[in-house]
Amino acid sequence: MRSGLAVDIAGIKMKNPLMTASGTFASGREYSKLIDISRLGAIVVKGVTLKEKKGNPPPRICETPSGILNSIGLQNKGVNYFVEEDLPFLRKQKIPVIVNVAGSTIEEYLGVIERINGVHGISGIELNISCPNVKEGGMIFGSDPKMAAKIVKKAKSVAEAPLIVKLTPNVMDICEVASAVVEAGADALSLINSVLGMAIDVKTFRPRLATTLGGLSGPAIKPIALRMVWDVARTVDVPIIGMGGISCLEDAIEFFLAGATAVAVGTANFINPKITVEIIDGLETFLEERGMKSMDELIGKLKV
Amino acid sequence: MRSGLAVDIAGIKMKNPLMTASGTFASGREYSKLIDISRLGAIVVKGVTLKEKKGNPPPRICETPSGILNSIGLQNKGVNYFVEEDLPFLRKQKIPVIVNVAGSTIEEYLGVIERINGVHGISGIELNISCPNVKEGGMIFGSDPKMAAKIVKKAKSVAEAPLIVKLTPNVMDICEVASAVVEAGADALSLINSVLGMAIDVKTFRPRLATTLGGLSGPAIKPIALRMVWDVARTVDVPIIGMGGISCLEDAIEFFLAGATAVAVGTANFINPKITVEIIDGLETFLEERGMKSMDELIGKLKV
Amino acid sequence: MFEVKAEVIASKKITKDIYSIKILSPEISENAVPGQFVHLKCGEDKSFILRRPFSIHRVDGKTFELLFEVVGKGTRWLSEAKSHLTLDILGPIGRGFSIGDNLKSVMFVVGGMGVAPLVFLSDQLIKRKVKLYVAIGATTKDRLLYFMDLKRISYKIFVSTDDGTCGQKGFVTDLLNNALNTVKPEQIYACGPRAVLRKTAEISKELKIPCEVSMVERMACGIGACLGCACKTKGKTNGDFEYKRVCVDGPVFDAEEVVWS
Amino acid sequence: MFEVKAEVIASKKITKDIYSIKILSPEISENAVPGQFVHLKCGEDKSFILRRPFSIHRVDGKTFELLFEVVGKGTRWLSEAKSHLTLDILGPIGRGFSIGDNLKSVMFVVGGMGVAPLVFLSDQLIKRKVKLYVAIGATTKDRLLYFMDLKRISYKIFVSTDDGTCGQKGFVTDLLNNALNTVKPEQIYACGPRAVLRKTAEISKELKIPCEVSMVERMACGIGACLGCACKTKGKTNGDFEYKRVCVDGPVFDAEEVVWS
Ligand SMILES: Cc1cc2nc3c(=O)[nH]c(=O)nc-3n(C[C@H](O)[C@H](O)[C@H](O)COP(=O)(O)OP(=O)(O)OC[C@H]3O[C@@H](n4cnc5c(N)ncnc54)[C@H](O)[C@@H]3O)c2cc1C
Ligand SMILES: Cc1cc2nc3c(=O)[nH]c(=O)nc-3n(C[C@H](O)[C@H](O)[C@H](O)COP(=O)(O)OP(=O)(O)OC[C@H]3O[C@@H](n4cnc5c(N)ncnc54)[C@H](O)[C@@H]3O)c2cc1C
Ligand SMILES: Cc1cc2nc3c(=O)[nH]c(=O)nc-3n(C[C@H](O)[C@H](O)[C@H](O)COP(=O)(O)O)c2cc1C
Ligand SMILES: Cc1cc2nc3c(=O)[nH]c(=O)nc-3n(C[C@H](O)[C@H](O)[C@H](O)COP(=O)(O)O)c2cc1C
Ligand code: FES
Ligand code: FES
Repeated sequence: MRSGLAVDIAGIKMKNPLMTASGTFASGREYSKLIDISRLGAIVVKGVTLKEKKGNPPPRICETPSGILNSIGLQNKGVNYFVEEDLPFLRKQKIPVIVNVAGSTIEEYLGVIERINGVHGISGIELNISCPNVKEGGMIFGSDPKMAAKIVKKAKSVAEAPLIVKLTPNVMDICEVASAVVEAGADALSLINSVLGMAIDVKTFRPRLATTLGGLSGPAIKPIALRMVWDVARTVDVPIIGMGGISCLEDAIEFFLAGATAVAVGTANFINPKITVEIIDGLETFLEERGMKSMDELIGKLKV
Repeated sequence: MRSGLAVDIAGIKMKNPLMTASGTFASGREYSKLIDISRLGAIVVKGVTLKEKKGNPPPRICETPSGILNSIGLQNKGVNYFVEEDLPFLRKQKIPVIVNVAGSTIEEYLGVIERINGVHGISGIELNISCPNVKEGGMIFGSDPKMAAKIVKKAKSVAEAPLIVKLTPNVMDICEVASAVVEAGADALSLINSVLGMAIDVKTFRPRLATTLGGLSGPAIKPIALRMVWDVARTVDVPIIGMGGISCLEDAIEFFLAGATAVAVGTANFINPKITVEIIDGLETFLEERGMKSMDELIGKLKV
Repeated sequence: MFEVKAEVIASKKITKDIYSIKILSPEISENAVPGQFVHLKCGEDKSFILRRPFSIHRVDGKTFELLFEVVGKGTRWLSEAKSHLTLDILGPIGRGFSIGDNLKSVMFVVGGMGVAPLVFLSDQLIKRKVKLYVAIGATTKDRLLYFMDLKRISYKIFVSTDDGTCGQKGFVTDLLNNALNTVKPEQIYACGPRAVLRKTAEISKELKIPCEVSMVERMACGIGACLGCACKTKGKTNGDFEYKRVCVDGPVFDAEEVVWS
Repeated sequence: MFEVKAEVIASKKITKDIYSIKILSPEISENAVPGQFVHLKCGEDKSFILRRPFSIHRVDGKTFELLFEVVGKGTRWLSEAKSHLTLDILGPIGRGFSIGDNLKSVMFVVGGMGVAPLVFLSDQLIKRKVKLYVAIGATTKDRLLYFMDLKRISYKIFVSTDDGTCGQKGFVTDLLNNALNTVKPEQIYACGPRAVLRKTAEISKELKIPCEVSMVERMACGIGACLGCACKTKGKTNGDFEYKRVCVDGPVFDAEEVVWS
């Protein structure tokens, strides 16, 4: 791998800018049967809470035009299980591991952060204040700039690893939230989480998801995500991890041009498990063909 | 046509609930070469402003996964031209004509309304406080509940025809805006206008639209639109015109189940010019097969 | 589990809307056990459509078969797949049926398309000389798939159709109680709509016959990563529950483990 | 304008990435004039993809031809269209080239794929015995489409390629000034990339030769309703401008009408 692909997200050194989007890659074990996950720039694990969370009733998935709706509801076995059972496997991959931290109260978020503080093999924290699929916490925290700033400030005062804050698109002005959380201490931002959506089965007259509402992801939301990355990148001075609908090399490049320092692939993994490594290979060729020596020649280089 | 399809939107009597989405059907003349537009439940014309508006530079259109971005920018020849040149043709169709009213100041909106007050052949006004493609007015008015209420109140005090207010999805809580405008006198709501989005040409490193940002429409946004219709329908008591990505009978039925009294087809007209009449025919069969006697047996009948 | 590009060897229309397709893949065929499934990319290269899960219906050397019903765009596309087309397939996936070492007699409870994985299972049971009883139901006579084959290999077969065009009129579970008065299988395997599985679970619990059910749920990743395919199961302590993954913790579950409510 | 379901009669690969396709449609063929286009649904029934515009390349009785380059998913799909496939087409659309009644001599300025509508136009001009000059350019020799045909029917032909593999090295507009020193057409018709049209417009204005250009813009509806395909044109008063619709106000515009900046 050429060093030309290397990027740095708030001190997290990545050999390339390709990451996995939280919740779409679990803790990597499943995908490691199909790809060499040590080739990834970094892995972002499924949202982790202080205690086990059971998640929402099924059906939790439905397909929509160029997208999917999900309502997983942060099902996970809690932070202790993650540290004891999942992390040892991840450590062996020798790539940065970023923990997506979720909760329904500020205390819960802080509890998770405290538990992972100083734990070997964790390179960063992604503060998930944007999950649309839980009744408490999640998106509620991320929609209001003041609330978002408050939780970020506290998280920052506790966290030992770099703090990435994950933003929700379900707001009027994402820049306002972005500015507030950067002001409050966020070292980096990742965006976007899924967009609130819904689908109905016209045969049964029932919602297609048991929770009625769910989070829309996949190529359908790419134009929305790209717009937000572009807007936020011109507003704040911290690195941005761009995501939302990336499913091929060209999509990833769009996000770099708009100002993302790294990108994460989510839903597209479900269709093509090899997509992350294919994009890494493609990106290397892309830079080479254009004589570009580093990602800096691509990031934010949209011509307007 | 069976009367079973008939609906009433704030006194506007429609023989069926199929309408055209503003800006996608001009004033009907072009499509009348391909379909019998007198079969439509109602026609909503392109946004009309007080004076001529030139619109945005090209390119104004680009395709995205299951959607398109547009940045027309409300190009139109002004309300006088509309009344004198377009309306005579529309009157002959003997279907309700709804005028989409736009402007960059409150005075401009009111000016358009005053000009069309009492004009024969206009059945309703759709107040466009949600256009994402103009620098002034448009979405700005529709994003803030207070501002939205203010303009609706004034419009209502002037308007002689029923007042439909068209909402933007680019807000955190569309119900808040919906409640505010209904409180202020809106007789009906239509939603959603297009979603702010962006796309980049990775060959040229340039935005695909000359304006950089544009409005996303088409099937990609259907889950978002449906969620908003469902939320708003349970919040306010006025009829709702649902739109956003409708491209087949099943899509339309989803919106009815979610609580829309009528639906509008936009982007899908570009691909299949006959889609509106095909949905009308399909809907008739759908009701018949299920022994449903009126649209009331469908509207809002989602089972949760 | 493998990701393979595998060639379609043959494809056949069985009856209205029901097709079978034969695929060449040594990796999948030689590693599959009955009850497992494959996760298959439907549609042309660039179209964005989730993979679709299909039970492995039959295995023959380096090839395997799927049996499927056209219910939507994915299955429609698959029904048009011609010989030589290359498919992108993940598989074999999941926990299959468990076959006890000294198993002597079993009963299949089959609802509609549920027959698909049970044909593969029957092939293995017959090899082991396990005595097979079958209770099979479908909406109508034409949808009683593999009826003659199952009749031939089974010791006794019980039939129902919703419309009474063949066997008893009603659901397959309606005749299950009666059937289990006359025959005494050591194990039940059920596959079909949820209502059939649920009722079968009840009956087998009452009669204390071990029962395995093959669950169906909407899937995204199909490999255990997304937690999309939740099946409510009993937790470790009484009254507690846990959502397990149909794709890798199942699709076959012990009927007692599933929380049916 | 009609919406027709029309059958593909033949399809042919011309050179790398360039195809022609022949379609049976009396409605379109019999009503088309040179410069008009069709708006064509690419992709399978349910896929959501905007129609794509293509110039009418040639008309023969009840059939017409398109000539196109594969540049993306729509044209890729069309390049794979086989005989007997039914296409969903809107057409003929737009304002074509105007041919003055007593026109004696004209010059084509052709850049790359711009040749497509000019072949149809040349057929009509030849019938009227108009003297034809051609200035044609392409990136390289292989992309000089219809070069031999144009050479045969034209009185004089001027050639350029970007890489110098045929004719003068450079752009077609580089040789236009020289060409217009030697020949004096009454009318110029230009079709090709915007830069070619723009430069041709400049030169023809200088030389006071009437010039028509065929504009290209992204289209959605293709029938004049969406205002997506804006072309900046001179307004009624000095300094003013107006966005006209390429689909129905064009695609052919008087070069003087267009605001090129
Ligand atoms: C483990 C497993 C094994 C399966 N084995 C078979 C098999 O052997 N043969 C067979 O015909 N089918 C099988 N199915 C169901 C099959 O996956 C669906 O019929 C298929 O995914 C439908 O795809 P589609 O694009 O045609 O339909 P879609 O357009 O996606 O949906 C059409 C309708 O089909 C139903 N449906 C779609 N997907 C599923 C799903 N994953 N689970 C339940 N219902 C669904 C829904 O009611 C939906 O409204 C299996 C499902 C699972 C989970
Ligand atoms: C009036 C008119 C007549 C045309 N006649 C012909 C013709 O005879 N032969 C021919 O080969 N092409 C013609 N074109 C261009 C043709 O429409 C596009 O090449 C085609 O739409 C591309 O579709 P796609 O899905 O393959 O590419 P896409 O995947 O949509 O785009 C690939 C690239 O092609 C370019 N492109 C796509 N659409 C257009 C467009 N509408 N205008 C300009 N550039 C575009 C862009 O650079 C884009 O990045 C014409 C265009 C117009 C407006
Ligand atoms: C099944 C699924 C589960 C997800 N779980 C999480 C999660 O636990 N935490 C989180 O921050 N985001 C979660 N997301 C959101 C994704 O990380 C990502 O932000 C979003 O899906 C947009 O990217 P995509 O379009 O590439 O999928 C989840 C998305 C999906 C589809
Ligand atoms: C080309 C185009 C022009 C539009 N112009 C207007 C407009 O003038 N006024 C308005 O209120 N909405 C306008 N819209 C928004 C549509 O009316 C509709 O709200 C939106 O496109 C979502 O519906 P759809 O997905 O069916 O297209 C326009 C949309 C498109 C695609
Ligand atoms: S489908 Fe993703 S975990 Fe089962
Ligand atoms: S493409 Fe719609 S007006 Fe020209």
